[in-house]
Amino acid sequence: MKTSARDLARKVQGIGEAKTFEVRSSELPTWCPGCGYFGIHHGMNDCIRKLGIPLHKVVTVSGIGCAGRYPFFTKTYGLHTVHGRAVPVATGVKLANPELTVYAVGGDGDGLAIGGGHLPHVCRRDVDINYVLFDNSIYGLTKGQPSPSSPQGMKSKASPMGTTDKPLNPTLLALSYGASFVARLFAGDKKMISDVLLEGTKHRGFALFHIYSTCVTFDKSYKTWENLKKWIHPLPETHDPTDLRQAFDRVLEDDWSVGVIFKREQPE
Amino acid sequence: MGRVDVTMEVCGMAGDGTIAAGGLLNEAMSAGGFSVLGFDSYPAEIRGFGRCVTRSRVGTERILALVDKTNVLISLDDVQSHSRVPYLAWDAAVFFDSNPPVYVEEEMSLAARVEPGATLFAFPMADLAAAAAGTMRGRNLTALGGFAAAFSVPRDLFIEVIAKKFKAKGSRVLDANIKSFDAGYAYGLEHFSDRLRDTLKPPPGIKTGPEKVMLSGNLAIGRGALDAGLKLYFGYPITPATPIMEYLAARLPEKGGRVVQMEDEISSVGAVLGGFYAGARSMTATSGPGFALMTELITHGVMAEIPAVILNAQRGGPSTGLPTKTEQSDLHAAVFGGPGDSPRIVIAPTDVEECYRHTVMSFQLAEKYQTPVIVLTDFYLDNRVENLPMPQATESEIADANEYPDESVRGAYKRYLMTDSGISPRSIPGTEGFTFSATGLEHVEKGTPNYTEDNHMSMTEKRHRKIAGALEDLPAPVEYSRGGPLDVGVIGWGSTFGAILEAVNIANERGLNVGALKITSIFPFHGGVIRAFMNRCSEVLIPELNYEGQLANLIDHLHHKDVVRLSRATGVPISPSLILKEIETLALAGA
Amino acid sequence: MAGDHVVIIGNGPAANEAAMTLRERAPEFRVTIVGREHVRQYKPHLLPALVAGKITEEDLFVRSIAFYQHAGIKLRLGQEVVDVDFDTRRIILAHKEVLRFDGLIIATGGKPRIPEPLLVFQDVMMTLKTLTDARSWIDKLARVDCVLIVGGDLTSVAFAKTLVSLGKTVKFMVDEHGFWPLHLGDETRQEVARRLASGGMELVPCRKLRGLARLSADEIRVETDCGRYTVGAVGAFFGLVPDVRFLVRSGLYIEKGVIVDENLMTRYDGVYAAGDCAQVYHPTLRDYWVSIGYRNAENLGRIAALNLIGGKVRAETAPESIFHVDGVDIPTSWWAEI
Amino acid sequence: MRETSTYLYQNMNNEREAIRDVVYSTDPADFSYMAVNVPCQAACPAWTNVPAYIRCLYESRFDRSYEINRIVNVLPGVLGRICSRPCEDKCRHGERELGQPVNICHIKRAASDFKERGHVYLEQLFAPLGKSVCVVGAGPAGLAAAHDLAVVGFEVELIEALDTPGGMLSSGIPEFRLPRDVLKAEIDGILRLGVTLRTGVSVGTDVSVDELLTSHKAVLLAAGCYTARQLEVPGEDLPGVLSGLRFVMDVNSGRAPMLGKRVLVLGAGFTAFDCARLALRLGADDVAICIRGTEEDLRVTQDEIHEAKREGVHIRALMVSTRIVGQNRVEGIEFLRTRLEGTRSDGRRKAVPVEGSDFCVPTDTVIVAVGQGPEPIPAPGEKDRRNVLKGDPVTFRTSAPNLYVAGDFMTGPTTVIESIASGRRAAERIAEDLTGRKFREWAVRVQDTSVTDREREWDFIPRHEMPTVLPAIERFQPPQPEVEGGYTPEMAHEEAKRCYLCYLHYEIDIEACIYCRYCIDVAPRDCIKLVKEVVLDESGGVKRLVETTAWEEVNAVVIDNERCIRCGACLRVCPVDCISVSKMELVQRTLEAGRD
Repeated sequence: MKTSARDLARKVQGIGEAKTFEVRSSELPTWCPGCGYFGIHHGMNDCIRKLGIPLHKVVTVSGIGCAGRYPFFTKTYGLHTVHGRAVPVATGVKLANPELTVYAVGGDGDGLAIGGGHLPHVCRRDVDINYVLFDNSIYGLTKGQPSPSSPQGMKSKASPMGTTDKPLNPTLLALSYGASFVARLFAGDKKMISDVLLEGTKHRGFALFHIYSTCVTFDKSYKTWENLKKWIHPLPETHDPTDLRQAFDRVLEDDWSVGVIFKREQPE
Repeated sequence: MGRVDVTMEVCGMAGDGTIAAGGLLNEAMSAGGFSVLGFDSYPAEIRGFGRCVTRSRVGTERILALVDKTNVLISLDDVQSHSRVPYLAWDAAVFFDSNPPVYVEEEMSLAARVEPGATLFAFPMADLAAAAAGTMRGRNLTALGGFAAAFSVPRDLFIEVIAKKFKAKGSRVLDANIKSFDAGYAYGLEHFSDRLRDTLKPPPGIKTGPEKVMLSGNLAIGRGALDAGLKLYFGYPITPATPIMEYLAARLPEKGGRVVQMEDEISSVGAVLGGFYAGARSMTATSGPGFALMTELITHGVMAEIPAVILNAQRGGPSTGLPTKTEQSDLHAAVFGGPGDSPRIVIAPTDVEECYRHTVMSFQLAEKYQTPVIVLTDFYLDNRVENLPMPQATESEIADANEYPDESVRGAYKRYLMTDSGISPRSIPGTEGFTFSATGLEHVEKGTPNYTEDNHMSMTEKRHRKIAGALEDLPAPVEYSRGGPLDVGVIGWGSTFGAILEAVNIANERGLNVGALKITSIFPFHGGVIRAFMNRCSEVLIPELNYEGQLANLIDHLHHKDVVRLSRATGVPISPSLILKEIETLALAGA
Repeated sequence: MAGDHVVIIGNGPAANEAAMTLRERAPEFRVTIVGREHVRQYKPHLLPALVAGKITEEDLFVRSIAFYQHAGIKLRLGQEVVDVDFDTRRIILAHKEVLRFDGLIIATGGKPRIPEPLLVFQDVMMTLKTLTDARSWIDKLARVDCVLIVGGDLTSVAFAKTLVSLGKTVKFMVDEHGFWPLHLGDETRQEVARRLASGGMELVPCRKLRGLARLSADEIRVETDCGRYTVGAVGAFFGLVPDVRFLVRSGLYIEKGVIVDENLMTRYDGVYAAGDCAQVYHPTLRDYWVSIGYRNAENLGRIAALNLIGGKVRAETAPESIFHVDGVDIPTSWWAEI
Repeated sequence: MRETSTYLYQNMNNEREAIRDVVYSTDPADFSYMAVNVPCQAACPAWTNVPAYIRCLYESRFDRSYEINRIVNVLPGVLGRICSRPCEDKCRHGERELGQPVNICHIKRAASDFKERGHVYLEQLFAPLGKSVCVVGAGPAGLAAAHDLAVVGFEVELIEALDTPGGMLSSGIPEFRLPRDVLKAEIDGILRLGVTLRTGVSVGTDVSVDELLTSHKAVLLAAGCYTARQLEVPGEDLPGVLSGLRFVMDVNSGRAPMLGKRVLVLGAGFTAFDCARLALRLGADDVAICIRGTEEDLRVTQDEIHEAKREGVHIRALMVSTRIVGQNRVEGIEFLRTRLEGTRSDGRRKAVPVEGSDFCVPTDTVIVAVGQGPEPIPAPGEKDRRNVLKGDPVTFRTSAPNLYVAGDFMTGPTTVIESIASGRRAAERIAEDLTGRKFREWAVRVQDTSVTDREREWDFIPRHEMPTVLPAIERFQPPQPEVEGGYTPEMAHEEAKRCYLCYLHYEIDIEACIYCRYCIDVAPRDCIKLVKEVVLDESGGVKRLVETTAWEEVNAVVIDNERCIRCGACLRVCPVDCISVSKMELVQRTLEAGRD
């Protein structure tokens, strides 16, 4: 018995009083039980709560796919737009009212396939939006097709002989597009998501959060929970996020380190 | 023992294995020698949320449409099954789990809602599965086992089907599933002997054995494309068209073709045009939102006179709409979508057999009339399964229909030569002496850009003349009636026509004089034939699954008075009984 | 009775008569019948005629399904009550449903009694109480010619005659528990035996059944204290015992049946028992007795319903229903444990 | 108070294995947790660690399983046969929708049956104290007390009035239920500790309590209950009316009386059933047990009722005897019908006579087994109105110094397991009073494990019924065999699989949980809840989990240990490994290093 009944009661009461889940809407998330997106959902809610800004000053723009359902599950403003267009739509929202804190949310299909064309331009413009890319390397809502971040050789109903295309690396793309804030995270570690997201949100300019997650229903071989927990490790302490070259070296040789990869210096 | 006509339903929450169970049920009934029509409706969510219902109608005669009344309900989630109880026939058989995880109050209990005429078959599905195979995941098969025992369906009908479906998943999964099924079957034999049902006993003389094959609309389309010598498939995942890409991904490579999952729908149709331009039969399949993205390139195909085959599996719209519900609301977009006067060929199959036929036909139409051909299906057709003899395509149906330029013009070849039929002989890149540039700009016969008034006028006429000429190769409307004047004429297209024909047959059996007209060529359409039919009807009724009455808008001018529209935007197929009610009111009003 | 939901457990004569009475006298109540069998109410005493092929199953039924729907009685067939919580007034059904009630009438009737020493042979013996039993008899009789009837209660004599009329050889063994619950004096037993023999049945003189062994699907070896036989089927007819096992330890007072006062009320107010499952104290017998017979059950069902809605009707206990065995009068309506 | 220490543990291949970071807790919250979550152990008067001994038997470690029983119950083989099994009524596997309870008692017997032939009893002996204690009565209570006193170092003199030790076990219970060799072996297991046994010595007549008090540091009176309670109805002294206990003792000692054809037994406990079943074995033709209430009020196990009926015993209910009639010997009993009316103070149901319902039942023999009471022994100290020494239920002291009472002698007739528990606790108090030191202490041992030890399909294994001698008639031919044949090793192993191992505790770490509800998705019942608040009881344990269906009110996903059947499904699927399992056992810890 790790937590005694008294600790349990105290913790549960603490969560209630601290309004830990104040950001969460009354809609029960429709993701499959066990989905990694629940971890991201927690991390983001926690970050938004810590921001301390009123929820009606936050807008979440989302694309199509499992990740696209995100706005329904938080009490902020939401805009569930068409497939792949979360980032351009979010740009419109931010420019219309810069006071708003704008999150763009989408999956790896939404962001790297149909929406892949928009990433370079939002980086170039350095629009102050926070783009959270849920990367589980599969199309979940259409039941298991490979996505641009699926590994070569991945077998699925749409690629019975294994995929032939090489996967994209969104973190590397963002660095090469000149994004001013790039972080990589893991859906199973809701605490790091909350902290890094907070830092990124406060960063003025475009911030990309590439979050590794898993699809419990359709991906039984690649990004399973077991594998992710084995592969993912924090960035070494020595990593200096302000040094772009070091960021490139880190990302080129190590796919699975998580934390703030790059952060352009900003005058206070 | 005469006709067998039983409608069965499996209902559960997403992730309970409802669709898989429905599929196995259809396969087993087909192997049992019955005609089968099955249709799954499921939520957009994947697991642990939303209602899944698979409906199958099984009979000794060919099944035209699903009916309202349900004779067998297999519930894998009682809360989701509540809404299915009103559709139960008075003497229905209801199967449900007698040991759910939690106790249920009266208001939430399925057994409390069922009428006394129905017979309950409550048994511990999850426990039996867990006891037999160590996990309750196989409880949907345990449910099928109980059903098979209660209706005395031979066990090995199901075992063969289960073996076929799970063979690829390895012996451990296959073995667990067979054990789960047998647990239910054994329980049924032992406990249901006091209330066995014989409504599924095949009458003597029925041909059993699998010479029929189960095909869904999607599989028929994939098969049609394969048989027609498809070389390149470019696609992007979108419900409900994805299964076509998945079918071809497994089979096209063996025939020397390739399936490429592109990054979006624009790149997909672009690649199709590039493919056809360079002489390879190419195709893409999508749904409403994807089709909208393809519009510009489709009109480019019209202007540049490049063949293309685009299948649009319509779903509830507009925009993201109802991804897993059915609708016929893209007709306007298919016929008129895109800038400029851009005529193109639009055809719409009405059942699984025609899904195959129209897919095969679309390649020759595209090549002969050098135009994008849009095949309109919808969710109720793509996901419907019917068992029928495997359709075949003859040599002539798949031969290359492109008109190649004559040797005499080598070196002085005009790609867009003005001809009476409007069809200009088309050379394929790589042929010496026939180089040309196709373009989306208005152009003269040689293909070079030209915007003078006369040229635009004559080129536009050429393109319209060409498409109008396609009418002779397009399937003419088919009439189902006793001929002569009719009280009511029901005109329909796409997946709704099955229900129309069932309603018309029943109306005629009840002594009314009613006829049905099936339209499969949506554009260009056979105005003369339709007008003649309309004039013989005192009332014309057009039921379709869209709110604006899009087919009616296309053809109502052919009738000397207003047509009656039955326009439904419900996301579920129109039932024969609804059409029948409308026919009877019209017929009586007329009389 | 506070609230308006009356639940009746059971679907026999007592249950249905109670439901009809409630419908007439208290239209504002919601009435639900919960029956374990999958078919609507039928007359069990016509089952021998069904086995004899004289009538069809349809003739057995008392009312149509539509009758209940028009009368606004919720009929729930094929659903079994497994427990009743009288503190929170909730019924637990076999498929884990909780059904709240305000008024409750327990009318589950009787089930075939197998004396404890013979329980071990239960699956070799056949009984005749439900339609399912009748169907299995019809199925069995198509394959066997010789039947042993053990025990001897109300239905056994009628059934034995049916078997004879079907041309079957019938051995009749009046077991030590014969004509239970009655205690037959020896001369009445001889008189009955003589009458049975004259009806074409062979009376087996033995008193104790030692063993039953199944040789094949349709062949059973019988061992008694005075000989050994091989028969096609063995019919167990030891009378009925109230079908109230699910109520044991529920708080109700249960001996053989549910013990009720003279108004058929159990120890909980608003909870009544009627028909073959109820046990009422009989002053002249100085014992608790169970009424037997279709009309008694109907009568008690009505009384229970009337009392539930405020009546104070006494269930008279005059043992008037007599059981005739070929002219020998055997008062059946009281209960005497031998 | 929670204190971490290492615990020496005999593992699968019987080597000593040290396991670090084991926590011993005496926190009331942990005790209240155990009382609710291991219901079988809580229901057992001796607090037998049921899941542990069933798990050992599953691993075919019969010796270890036997020893776990023996720690708290010095006669495992005996109790495996005749215990009243309060544990099985509370077994979680017996909850309504989960099926039948585990046959805990039959497994206990299997452990005893299949332990090694030359099994060496494990004892943690303490240094001799050089003090002697006298225990009067070698029944279950006396034997247990004698054993424990010897273990902690006292010289023990055990005095028994009858010629063989065992008390009710040897004289009161028939051999077809309890073979004597099993009893003797286990009594020898006690005597070998140096307990000096003197039989045939009746305290109060052959030797006085005062003499014993002078020659010993303390005297414990555990003489049980041998004076049969009377019916107090006219005609009770007629020939042919036998006292139940006397009848059974006579049969056991070979002096069985002659019985008539018809026998009526009055009484509702084990003695009444023993009398009825013995009567059948002595040739009676028609035996019936008459009780005031109904079958529900019988104070015996369901198996006992079933076996008795199977042998032909009739049970006649709702009747109370008013008079025994007969000229020069008994010819019948006059009864009044009774009516059930509410419950008495002790929780039993009240049956009141119905006026004018008198009737007579002819019979040849009457056996009265309506309970026994303790026989007054002349001794110092305050006595109750029936002249029996009064004992304090907690300290077992009487008003006389160094004089203690225990077992049925103190409380009146209870079950065998209650007597053993009472004897143990008395020995503990005596040891503490005489040495001022506590030798053992109850604690909750908490040990983290990653093992779930169970498969889900085991929960559907049907309960194994005890094989008995059939047909029943063969039980009557001498030499009357033991009716229960005992499990085979395979049956015991299969039945042991059915145990949910409720000492396993599953919990979710809220901080790491991502509320993905995967555990709820695979849960076999409503054992994992979406919780708004956790309500504690006074001891600090969980009283109630306040559930909520509104998603925004969900503060935590909590495992409801009371509903959890320890199937381990949640632990296997949890994506973030935030579900942990630990073994929580209610054990007795020795406070001082004992000698091996």
